[in-house]
Amino acid sequence: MSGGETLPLYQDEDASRYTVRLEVFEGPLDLLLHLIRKNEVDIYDIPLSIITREYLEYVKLMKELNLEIAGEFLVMASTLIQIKSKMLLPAIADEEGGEEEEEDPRAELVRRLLEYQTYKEAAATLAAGEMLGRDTYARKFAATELDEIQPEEEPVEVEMFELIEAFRKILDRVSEESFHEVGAESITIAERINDILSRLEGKESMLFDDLFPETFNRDYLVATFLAVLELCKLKMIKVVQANRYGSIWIAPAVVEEGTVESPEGAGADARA
Amino acid sequence: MPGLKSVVESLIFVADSPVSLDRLCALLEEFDRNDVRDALAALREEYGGEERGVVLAEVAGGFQFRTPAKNADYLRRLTRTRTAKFSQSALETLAIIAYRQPVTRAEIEYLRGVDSGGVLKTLLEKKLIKILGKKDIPGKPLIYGTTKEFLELFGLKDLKGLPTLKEIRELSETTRFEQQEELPLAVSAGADSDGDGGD
Amino acid sequence: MPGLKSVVESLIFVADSPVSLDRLCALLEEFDRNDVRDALAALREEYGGEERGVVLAEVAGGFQFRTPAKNADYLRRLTRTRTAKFSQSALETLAIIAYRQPVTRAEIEYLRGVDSGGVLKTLLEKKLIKILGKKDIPGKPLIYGTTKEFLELFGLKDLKGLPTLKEIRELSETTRFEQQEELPLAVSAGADSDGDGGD
Repeated sequence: MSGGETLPLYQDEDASRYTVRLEVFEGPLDLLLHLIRKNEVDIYDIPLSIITREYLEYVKLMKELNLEIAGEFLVMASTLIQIKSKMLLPAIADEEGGEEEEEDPRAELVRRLLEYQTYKEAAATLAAGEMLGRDTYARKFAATELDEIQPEEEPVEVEMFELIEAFRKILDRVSEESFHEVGAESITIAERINDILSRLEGKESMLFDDLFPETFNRDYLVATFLAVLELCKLKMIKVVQANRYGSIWIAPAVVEEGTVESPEGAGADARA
Repeated sequence: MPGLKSVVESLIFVADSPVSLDRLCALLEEFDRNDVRDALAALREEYGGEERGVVLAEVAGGFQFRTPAKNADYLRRLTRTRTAKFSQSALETLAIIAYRQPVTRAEIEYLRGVDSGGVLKTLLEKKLIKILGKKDIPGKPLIYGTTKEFLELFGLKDLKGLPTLKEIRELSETTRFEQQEELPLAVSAGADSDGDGGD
Repeated sequence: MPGLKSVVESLIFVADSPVSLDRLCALLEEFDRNDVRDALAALREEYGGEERGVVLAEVAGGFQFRTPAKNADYLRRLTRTRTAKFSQSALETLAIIAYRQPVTRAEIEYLRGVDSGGVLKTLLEKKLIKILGKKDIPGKPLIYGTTKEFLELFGLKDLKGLPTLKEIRELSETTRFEQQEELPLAVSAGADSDGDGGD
């Protein structure tokens, strides 16, 4: 029925409409604010169902358009899904005897959105004011009157940033070996794809949240999310929801022969 | 001997950044501070007319001659004057730093929700922000603040001159959310066609 | 709409070289040449007073605001305290010494790849670096380090306040996100923030 709804697909007209907008978003918070405004919903009472779905649509669209997705968008996607799941939990909390006033799972997000909105507006106010070089001009060249006068003293003026930039440039030239990044590439999407598929093997479905262990880092989260998107795109899994406020489940999809492209080796063994 | 007002006018005109009263007094030590102040006041009056093409602005803690905004369209015709352009991310970051300084990169990124390293670097290069030092918390992160150039760019006298932040409607405690423990299904059902009674 | 005189005043003020009547007329094509000439004449009158600190001079076939010669002595005081900018080579050398001290001239030159004798001398004169002693290796080269003045210049309590290499690295990392094209201000300011009258 309608309850078990997979993420909708997109028409081309939508794509061209969205791409223009995508450039405007400064990040996940900006996108969320846009969705809240677009749907004319109360920011203090965000209907997560709608907003999460539309948010994921954008992210998926970005991916389908082969736009690079900043990790932050994916982190937020998972956050939204987690909040959504948490909102189902009060019943369980009550069992443990807690009449404590549990904070609304959305509270933190709402605070961030409000704060972001405040600064976004402040930025707009600043930009709308009189800006030097745009609305007002000062003389930005040395007065000819002073040309022939040699300064007698030279107090120096320099910022820390200039000093460290100078140093960085030297380091760039001289020794690359010493300042290497610690391997951030430890988790690959391919690994996560294989992991998800093997965990789904022989099962009808599993909870989306169960893809994430108790402790996970950002890279893990991002890779996992991208893996799920990739699997959706390849029609190898289905993302379903039991009801509108229900948990999100992933389930193996029936693959039609010949319609699937291999995700560069990663899914190759899993396809069989 | 030239009059004080004339000298002050010349000094402000020639200086390459706003000149404060203190600086004027230091440069003109043979004059009384009150007289310098009076000269400034007289100049402000003189350059304050509606029809002036040059005005005496008070910015970044000092005084500077500038053109009035209403003439901007004509000045853009001068080829050399480039219009200042700011990306939205630069403006947002700048606003956060201006209002929250001293602020760390992590704080900025929490508020913006995105990595802000590149923007910070650009703003540092443009001298609109500077490194103020390190915060005395574990990890000793760098802290950032705005510069005099920032004030000059936005024509602000000082940081107190920043437009007041639109007040955030306070999340009215838990009561607000308690009332909504049972989420109104109507909202989502209405927006999404056929609702099915899940539970 | 601003008056012609005001616009002419602004243009001459902002232009970085003398502006001729022809140039003015070309910039202000919607105005009559005679009117532009009249505006100029009125400005010359206004800026012609004995007691003005800024005068409208006719030089090199054009008009330019200048300070009167009689104020030159005072203006010299301004330049005397003009702040010197650091050369890139001075900054590089200073940075190497700050981060690698105690360091010899040979080591500095190895890192910079160029002779650094002149820069070292300048930095020593400015008291930003000092000779710490001699290194106990063949040839006994001098070793350099930074001074108290160096810390003061950068507002540092001690050398531990210098940003770490990791922090320097982080600052120069840019993400895709920040590299996006700059948005025209109109779009970023208006497009997304005020579509509807927000609740």
